[in-house]
Amino acid sequence: MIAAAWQIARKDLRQELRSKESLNAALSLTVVLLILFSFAFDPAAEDSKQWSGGLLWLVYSFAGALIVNRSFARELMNDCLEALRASPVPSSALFLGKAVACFLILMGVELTALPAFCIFYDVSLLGAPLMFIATLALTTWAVTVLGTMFSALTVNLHMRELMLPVLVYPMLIPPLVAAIELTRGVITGEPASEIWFRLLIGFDIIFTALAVALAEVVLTD
Amino acid sequence: MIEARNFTYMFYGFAAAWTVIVIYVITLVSREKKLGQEVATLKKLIAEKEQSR
Amino acid sequence: MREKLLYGLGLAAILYLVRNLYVIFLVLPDEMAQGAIYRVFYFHLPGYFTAALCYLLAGIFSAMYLITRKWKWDSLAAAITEVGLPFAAMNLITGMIWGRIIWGIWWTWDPRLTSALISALIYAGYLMLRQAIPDPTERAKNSAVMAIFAFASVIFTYKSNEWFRTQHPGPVLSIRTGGGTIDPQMEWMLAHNLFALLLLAGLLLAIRWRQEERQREIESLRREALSFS
Amino acid sequence: MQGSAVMLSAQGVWRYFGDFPALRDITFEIEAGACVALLGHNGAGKTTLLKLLARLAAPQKGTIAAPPLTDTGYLGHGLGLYEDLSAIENLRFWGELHGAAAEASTEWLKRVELDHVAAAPVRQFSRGMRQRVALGRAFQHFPKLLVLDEPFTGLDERSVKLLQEVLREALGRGSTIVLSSHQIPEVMALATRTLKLDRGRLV
Repeated sequence: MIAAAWQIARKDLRQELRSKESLNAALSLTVVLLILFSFAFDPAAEDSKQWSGGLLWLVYSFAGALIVNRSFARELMNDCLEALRASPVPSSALFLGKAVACFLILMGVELTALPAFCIFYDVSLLGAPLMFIATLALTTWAVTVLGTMFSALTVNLHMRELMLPVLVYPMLIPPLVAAIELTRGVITGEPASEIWFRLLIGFDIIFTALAVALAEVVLTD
Repeated sequence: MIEARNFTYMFYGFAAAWTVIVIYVITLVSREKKLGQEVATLKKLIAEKEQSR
Repeated sequence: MREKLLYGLGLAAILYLVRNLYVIFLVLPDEMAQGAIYRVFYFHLPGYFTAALCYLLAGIFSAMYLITRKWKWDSLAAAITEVGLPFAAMNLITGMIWGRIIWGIWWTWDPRLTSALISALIYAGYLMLRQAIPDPTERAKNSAVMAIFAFASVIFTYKSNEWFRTQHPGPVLSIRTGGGTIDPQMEWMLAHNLFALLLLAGLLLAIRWRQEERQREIESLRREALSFS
Repeated sequence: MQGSAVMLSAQGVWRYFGDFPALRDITFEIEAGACVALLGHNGAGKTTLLKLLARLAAPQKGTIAAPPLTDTGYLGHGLGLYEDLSAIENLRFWGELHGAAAEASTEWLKRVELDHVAAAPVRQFSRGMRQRVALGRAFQHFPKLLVLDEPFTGLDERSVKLLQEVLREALGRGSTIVLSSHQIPEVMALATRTLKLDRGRLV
């Protein structure tokens, strides 16, 4: 099962690295939004350290929606999804493989855009780098596991690009709030309550379990 | 003074609660009509096709 | 028979609600601190409970669909989610009007308000998803999965907001924090109006459920018409 | 291969679209080594039935006994190829999922005379070339059961010949084939048996 999931993830990553369709889109969207937001919210303001973390997560969640959208959509051409369903790969492995690929792609985009954020908003994350990386990984997984699930649920819709964010963002509010609080803690140097970590871990565990359990249902007719 | 305002807003509150329900009932009724018409036309269409077979 | 039952139920719900209105306006006195405005509470709280019950049942019905794959569970889940939303709207709107007087603002990002709004958004999303899937089997299956995710995330949002609250105590409704201080007469009235709204919700559910079944019949007829060519 | 063992069977199978039965009370048995042609009008339920046989969907009533997915090759309407990956990468990916040996993919490309462009992305291939690669996706792991939905539709002449050849070989190895088609002559040259569907019923 893990081997099959890894084969799927590797295939998705290879496809993405060849075409770079969502990588390029997500990365440029991230940078554009960071610039745009700097007009709406003055990065030089006194209290910028209080809200810049929240802004970062807004931007990241937009990039995430772009990336998970492609996850199942890229199987549509030439009916690859049907061929995958007809293959012996268990649905849970197919789902996990795709989620892992999305996770790695989104992490790549986030890490690449991070220096731009630090420079534009005069922010240093070096105060608690491990804390930030942990927050980044846990939240990115929350976004990708739920996003990939809804990518599968909406794959046959005409308006899936619009539907996916509308359906997923409300459900992502708790982990994003946690990420914002934790990131603010890292930026201001006053560590946030560990309760937010527990929230993130709890969310990741519950929703990963739910998604893996329901993958079979979603992927067979 | 505050009493009068309270009273007006209380009225708004009840009006809003009832309006929501009334609007929903209206959408239900209009949908009921639409569905009935659609079933009728489809049944007619199928009967015609059945005959011409 | 079913028709008559529905009409009877409708009449009973209306009579009950009118009787409640009479008591609310003419029998019960004003609340001491809040004056007349507190009366929206008789719709605010029962509306919330009705919506919450609808959400809960929507989750259960959806799980039943996935287990049994019987159409009735799918149409029931769709119907009850939709019926729950007007009650959620009733809850939110009366709450906002009350907040305008007592707090002086229409909206505040109090955890309870926030999670009520998020839940309504999520379930509106569920209905949008249903509308967007043309194939009945896929629609039933995918929306059932979405309903289960929705329920999990509503519970999660609610729970995490409680954690959130322990950090930032926000303005919370006086009657609820009062615990046992609520007047028994008022509590009775709340229960009465809750029953009335539940009765109304049951009636709406029955109507909406039948419509959902009819919708499926239409889709099947369309398919049948296509199969002739 | 035991001669007349049952490879595939359906018992009172119903599949619905909403309330409308797309398949009605389908019962049949297919013995190992047979080549069954599934005939019928558009909308008669051929694709639905083939999907059930390839375990892409489950019947709402009745049972289907089919070999596990590792032993099944399914070719639907789509080619099932990734445009950004090369021919060999595509075949290797599908081969690994089905547990085929690595050599099977290279062998296949040689056989269809595409080994000189094995490393080129499928995006650059002509229609006929893609079809030849795609056949490899369904055949390279030597499945015991082949489920093919309109395999001859849209093929160029060369691919038609190739497909007939490969299907004969598969039958020679003892594989079982179920295929639907509009091209009656091509199919009847191979088929040992036919099943005809009319509005969801076997006739």
